[in-house]
Amino acid sequence: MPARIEPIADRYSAWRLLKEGISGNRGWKQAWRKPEPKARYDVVIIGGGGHGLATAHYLANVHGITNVAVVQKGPIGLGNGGRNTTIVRSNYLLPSNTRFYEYSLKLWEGLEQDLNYNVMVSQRGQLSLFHSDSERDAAVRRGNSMRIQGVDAVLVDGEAVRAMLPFLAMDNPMFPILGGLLQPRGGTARHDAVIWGFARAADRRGVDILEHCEVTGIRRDGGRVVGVETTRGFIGARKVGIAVAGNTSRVAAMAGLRLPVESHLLQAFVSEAIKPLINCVISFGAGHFYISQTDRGGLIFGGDLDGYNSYSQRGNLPLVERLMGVGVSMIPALSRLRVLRQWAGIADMTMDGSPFICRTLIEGLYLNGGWCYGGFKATPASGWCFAYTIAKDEPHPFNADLTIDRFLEGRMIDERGAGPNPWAQ
Amino acid sequence: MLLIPCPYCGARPQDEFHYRGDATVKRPAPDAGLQALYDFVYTRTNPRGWHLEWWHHYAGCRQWVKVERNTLTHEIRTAVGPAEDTPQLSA
Amino acid sequence: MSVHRLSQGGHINRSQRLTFHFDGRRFFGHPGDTLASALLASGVRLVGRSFKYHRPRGIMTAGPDEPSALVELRERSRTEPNTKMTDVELYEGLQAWSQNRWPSLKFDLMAVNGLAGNIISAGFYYKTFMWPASFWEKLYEPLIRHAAGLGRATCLPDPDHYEAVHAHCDVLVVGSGPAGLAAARVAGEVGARVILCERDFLIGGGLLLDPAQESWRKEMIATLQGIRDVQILPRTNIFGYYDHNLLGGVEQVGDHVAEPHPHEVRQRYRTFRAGQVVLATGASERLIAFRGNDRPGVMMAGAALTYVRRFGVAPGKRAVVFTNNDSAYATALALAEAGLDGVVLADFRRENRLAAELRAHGVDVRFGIEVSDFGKDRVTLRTPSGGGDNVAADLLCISGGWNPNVHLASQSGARLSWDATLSSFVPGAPVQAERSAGAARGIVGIGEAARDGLAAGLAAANALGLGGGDIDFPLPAPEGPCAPLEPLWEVKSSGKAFVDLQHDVTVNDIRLAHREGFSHIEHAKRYTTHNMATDQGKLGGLVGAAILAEARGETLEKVGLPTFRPYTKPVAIGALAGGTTGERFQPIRRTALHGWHLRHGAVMRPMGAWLRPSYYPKAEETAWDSVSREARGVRQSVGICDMSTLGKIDLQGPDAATLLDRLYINSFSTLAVGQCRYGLMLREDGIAFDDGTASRLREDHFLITTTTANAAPVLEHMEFYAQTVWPELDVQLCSVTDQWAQIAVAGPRSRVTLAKVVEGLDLWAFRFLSVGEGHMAGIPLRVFRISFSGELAYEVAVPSRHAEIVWRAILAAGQEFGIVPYGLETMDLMRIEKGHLAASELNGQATAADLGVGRMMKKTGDFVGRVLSARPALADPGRPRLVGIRPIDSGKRLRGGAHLVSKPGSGRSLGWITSVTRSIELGQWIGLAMLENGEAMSGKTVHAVSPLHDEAIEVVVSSPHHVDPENVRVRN
Amino acid sequence: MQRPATLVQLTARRGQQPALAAAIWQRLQLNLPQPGHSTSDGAYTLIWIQPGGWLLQAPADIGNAFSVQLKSALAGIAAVVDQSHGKCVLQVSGLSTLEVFARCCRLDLHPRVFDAGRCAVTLVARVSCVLRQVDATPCFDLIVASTFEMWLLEELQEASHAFGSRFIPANAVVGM
Repeated sequence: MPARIEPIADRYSAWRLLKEGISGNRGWKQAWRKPEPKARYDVVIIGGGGHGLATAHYLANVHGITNVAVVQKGPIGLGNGGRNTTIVRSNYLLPSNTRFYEYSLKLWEGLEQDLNYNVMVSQRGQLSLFHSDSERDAAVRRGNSMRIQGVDAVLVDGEAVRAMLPFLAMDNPMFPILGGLLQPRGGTARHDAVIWGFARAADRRGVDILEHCEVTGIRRDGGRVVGVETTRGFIGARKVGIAVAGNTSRVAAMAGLRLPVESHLLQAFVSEAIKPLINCVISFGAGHFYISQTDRGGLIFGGDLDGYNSYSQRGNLPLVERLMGVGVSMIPALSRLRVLRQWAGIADMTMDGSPFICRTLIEGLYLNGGWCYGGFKATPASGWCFAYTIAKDEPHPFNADLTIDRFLEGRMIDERGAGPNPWAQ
Repeated sequence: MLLIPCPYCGARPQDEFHYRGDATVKRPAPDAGLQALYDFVYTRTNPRGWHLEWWHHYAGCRQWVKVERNTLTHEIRTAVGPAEDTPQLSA
Repeated sequence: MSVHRLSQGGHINRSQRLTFHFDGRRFFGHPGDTLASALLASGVRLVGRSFKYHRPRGIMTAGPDEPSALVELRERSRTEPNTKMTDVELYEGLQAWSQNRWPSLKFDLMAVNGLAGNIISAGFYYKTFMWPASFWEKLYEPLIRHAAGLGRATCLPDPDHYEAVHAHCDVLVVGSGPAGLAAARVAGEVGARVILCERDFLIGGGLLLDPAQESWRKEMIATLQGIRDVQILPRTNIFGYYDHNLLGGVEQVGDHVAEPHPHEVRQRYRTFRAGQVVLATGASERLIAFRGNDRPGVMMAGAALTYVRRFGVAPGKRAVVFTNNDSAYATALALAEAGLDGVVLADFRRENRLAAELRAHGVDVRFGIEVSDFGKDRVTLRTPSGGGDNVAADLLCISGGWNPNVHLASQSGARLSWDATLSSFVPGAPVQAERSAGAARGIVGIGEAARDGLAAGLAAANALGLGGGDIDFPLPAPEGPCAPLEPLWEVKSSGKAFVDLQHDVTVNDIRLAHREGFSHIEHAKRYTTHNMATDQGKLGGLVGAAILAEARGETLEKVGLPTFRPYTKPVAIGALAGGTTGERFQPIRRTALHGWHLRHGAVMRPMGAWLRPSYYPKAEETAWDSVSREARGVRQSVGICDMSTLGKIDLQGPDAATLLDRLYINSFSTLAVGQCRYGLMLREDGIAFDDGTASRLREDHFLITTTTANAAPVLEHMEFYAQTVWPELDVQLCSVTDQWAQIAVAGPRSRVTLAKVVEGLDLWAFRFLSVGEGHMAGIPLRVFRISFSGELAYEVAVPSRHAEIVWRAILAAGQEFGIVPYGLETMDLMRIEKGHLAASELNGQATAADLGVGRMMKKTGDFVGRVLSARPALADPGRPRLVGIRPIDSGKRLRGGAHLVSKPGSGRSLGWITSVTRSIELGQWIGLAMLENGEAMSGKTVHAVSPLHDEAIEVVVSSPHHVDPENVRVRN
Repeated sequence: MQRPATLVQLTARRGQQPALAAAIWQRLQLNLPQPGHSTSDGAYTLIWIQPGGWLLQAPADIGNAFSVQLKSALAGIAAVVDQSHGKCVLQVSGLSTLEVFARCCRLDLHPRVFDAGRCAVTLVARVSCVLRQVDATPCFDLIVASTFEMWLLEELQEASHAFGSRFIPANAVVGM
């Protein structure tokens, strides 16, 4: 691995904070530069979200490929990277998913030191509650699958759940809480910090982050990609990676690809800040509801998709009504707390609920997408595997199954068993 | 709560319907082969703009209604019955 | 009378006194007060502490824009943290506490944070707390979490009630100021159905601040109340503007009393589907950044005017009014009229024609002045030339101009456009059927706003085809043009000048964000947390943007504002749930025999929307005692079970058989009338979808059953193919799930039992997989000879209202054989013994072949799922297949969800256990499992491991049919 | 707990709608109503429920024989399915009726847009129901799947809580 070339003077630390604080905070540099595009790069990553920036970081820091540009339509990190519910976990059922997300969790665990940026990974535990015997069996199957693969998982019975979270309504007539599957290493991270941390780390290694640079076309020469047309001119590239969650179908279409993807709305909510109430991440099987509390004190929660194709980033009330109904049914004390803000992201839903990190039919063009609503926790491993795939022109074992071909071959990775119904995945 | 203009029942709130995705794909003939079925089941244009889509009026007249809706603005401009064709889609 | 209460004026009822407590101290106020006005009347200045630096804070505003004056309202299960005291209508017995301070409001130890202000500047936490890594969760984060947050929440359930109400109208008017009232009236008078929503408890908006308009306000309200199709909703805040002209609001029905009336809700969630919307939401006054602009005693000028004119409160003793626009002149005048000494009006501009009038009232009007500091009872005034002057004042009113409340217009999809006169954003062209009116689009003056509202109301009605005729009613006189505002965002000086008071964001934080590259408005917002507090940046949002614009060297118009999203003001989660919580969370479905089950002690279990009997314990029986007794009863004699929840679909028409042939993997056109057959449906992707039976009642009439969970999805699936893929087929489908109750009678004595009940059908001639019609005492019955238990069994369908009569008749008939009612647990036990599929196997991941029913697939002809089920990986014989398993040590138990491995400790799972039960027949645990190469593994030994339970046991693989694999009993 | 009625679902065979209309006219002297409408002579009511599909509401005491006769009369013309046990009819009337429906139904039932004779298949209390305005007193028939009857009665009770309503389960008439 090449040595990190980071100016010592620009490292973040408590001492530096103190020194700058005393001298009026005049010495801080831009977290990432605002360079002009070069004519050519070895690799152009389309998409300055978490995945694109992580890819650039690992290309530079793991594979030594530093002549890299990340191009972003507007400012970086304002897509799903900046509008998710910040949960990190690896409690998946199917081995292809478990090993990928577990690698991601391991990267999360060392990310602050790797990036010299506090992304506030907080492993306060992720608890998935079940409400019936069959849901319990499914949770046991999942937990055992995790444990067999060396991932932490603990089955918690109803009494233990009650002791952990005394504010839960355990005895709803239709959704009694029988217990939960706990991943102690699950938790949250600060979403914006992840973007900025990857951006800063990639920038310090020479990656050009080109904001306000919208890709309008993918130029090909025969069967091979040669660069991207952008609003800031043509940018040549030996290899182009697409990491544009929310717009995967549109950008892929620029290269003539049609994907098994639909774009859907996912809403999220934050309450007013309150003193600590909920320490871990809780998710409910009843009507799909998950909640955690930020360090600032707001309760962040979300649930299902709005359920129809949309690029609008604005949600509607049916989901809101239902979600609040579940929330208060499960945690009655939520009732008098106030929700401050709601927003929505565009989730690229695939036909089996699992993503793509793969080569495409076009030489030099790589695809990272279809993260459904699980993209945030995947950020480091997604970047790591995508960087590997681009650098080596072959998939890493962690993403070998995450191809588009899997549907034609019948190798779906369908955690929920919901089938080719993206709105239900 | 979107208002879906059911061609039979009139404008109805979205919660009377189940959304069921792209209505432009047609089930191919039985002998059309794997690729054709694959495209029918899996491949989607997923446009940012006008989209022809199924809404099943499960709590109303139980028809599979074909609705033309803009995925960026959520505006709806036409809706027809299950076996009818809509006016030509345009962007 | 309290020290600061004026002797007259305002919309309060001085004849009645209300007692309340703040931080344990007793105070008095009057009906018409808010908590804030009552405290101000009592001379309370310090009411809260800020988020980060714990700086002392007072009351800044007179409405929901309030950033500082937050309290914990009410106590115990009714605790409401972070309540804006400016938005709380006073009631008798009110209890409130200040928050985010320790040990007390006056002496807060956390205020030490303020000393470290330069170190804990914007985003400081991203740069530290990284070493050592393990300390984050253990030390740093708990400290941060403890220090952050504002009020404390209760852990107790909310005792109050909520409901949802859905309204429709032609014209929805939001806001009841002059523009809103005029819009509502004109629309109402031309015959539109109008709803007028006002977030405040009084109607009138800005009219409430001008005694001269009182008669017009009253006349307008009275007129509106007289129009039949006009509804006025006070205390109703519209929180969001959604698609297709749907707006959401919350009516605070019972927040102005100590406890809601017993038959009334606390809050009412309302939706409004409007033909046209008029947004008359007024404008919000904005801050000016300067040193000390957050101290107790600083108040927005419009708020000060409100306290004087509406609440009859003098919010201070000596006041300075600092402004860059005309609106604060009314404040200075009102303060002088209220008897404050030496009111100074510091106008940043050069001159103003209004000065003479104010001077005549004793106001010291000074031009070209800015306020550079506010210390303890002292305002520092500064001239551009650098001259200074200190003025004693305990009240500093500020007005940096007014921002139209464009929140809802922006949410509706309208772009905002820059208005240079106002130095603010106004709504641009509408996208949905809405228009803004009055101050909400920058119109200044009450008369002007009323005229604009009238025009907007008329235009809205016209757009709906209503109108015509001259609608004319008196309007307040226009005020005429006012002098232009001169933009002023910041008075530069050292020290902390705030742009976000609640989150303690200063101008220096914004500049630091820019230096570090967080220059886009959304980046700056996220990096500094500006605008993210409970007031969502209503006071200082534009000021922060202006500081950023200056740092970037660009116009404020170009920098813009962060996206407006719901909620216009924070909304109780319980209100949005609208009462559909707890037992009312989702519809509950009950079979016709529900009452009988309850009367006979059934333990009911939810299953989807249904409640079903799980088992029927007798006194002292454990669950397993009951289940094993029931199962033995069936296997040895006869049992009876309510199967009514199975989906039942009636298919008629000449092409019914053709449709079934195309939907199931097996054929039904070959089924004879009077016969039934088991069938399996696939999804189009080749994965098993649902199983059930189809019975041919007549040549062109079938009845199919589905699993309980898939009743609705299967009907929808059939309708899809019948309506859209093969519309040429002549088939009529409908659900008859509710029409027929279905009773399973199972066990070796089922035939003799049933024969005593069913007339008109010879059960001895009635073969396995037959369907026939009989009757009992005139009640028509459909009898199916099918079996889910593996025993000789029948299912009797009976029109549901007669279900209990027939059920009891069967029980009576079986009494001599010891007939037992059995529930879901026993049913599950027996189907696992028999190896029948249920939801744990039909989980959306298995193919027909995986489930051992691939042989049923017809060899020719199209059916749903055929092509894709043949994809290479799905056709792979190595895939997990359904098998039976049982522990080698018959004393061991099995667990659903355990995995099968070649040896304990293996990191590779070969499959998993889908269903387990203690077998009655075999006297040990048995299970069904999906196992790689399942068929080939029969007779072999694998290990069932559940690391979650720290268990590993050896199991032997078998056929899934643990009991009667030859199917002898059912054919008996 | 139901308000007794005989209910029969009629679905025209492909292309047989005119024949169905003729057969119904001959038997009942009622026209097949258009979408969103019903026709009634007081004893018999025909309610449009879907394209080609109607619900026939007949007196309760007419008995089984009625649907059997109808079946033979409409053989080859329509699918005739007895739903007398599958659905039940609740009647909601009184001054606060619209206020109650505003709490459990999202349709606009204002008399200007939904007058006597109008009907809709829609969600009431989150359950699919047939809603028909009998007359403008206002009085509505609410036809619901019998397994949801208890749910619906509970929800109507809840929705009418604030109106001091009387609730008579005996014949399931909710008066406001």
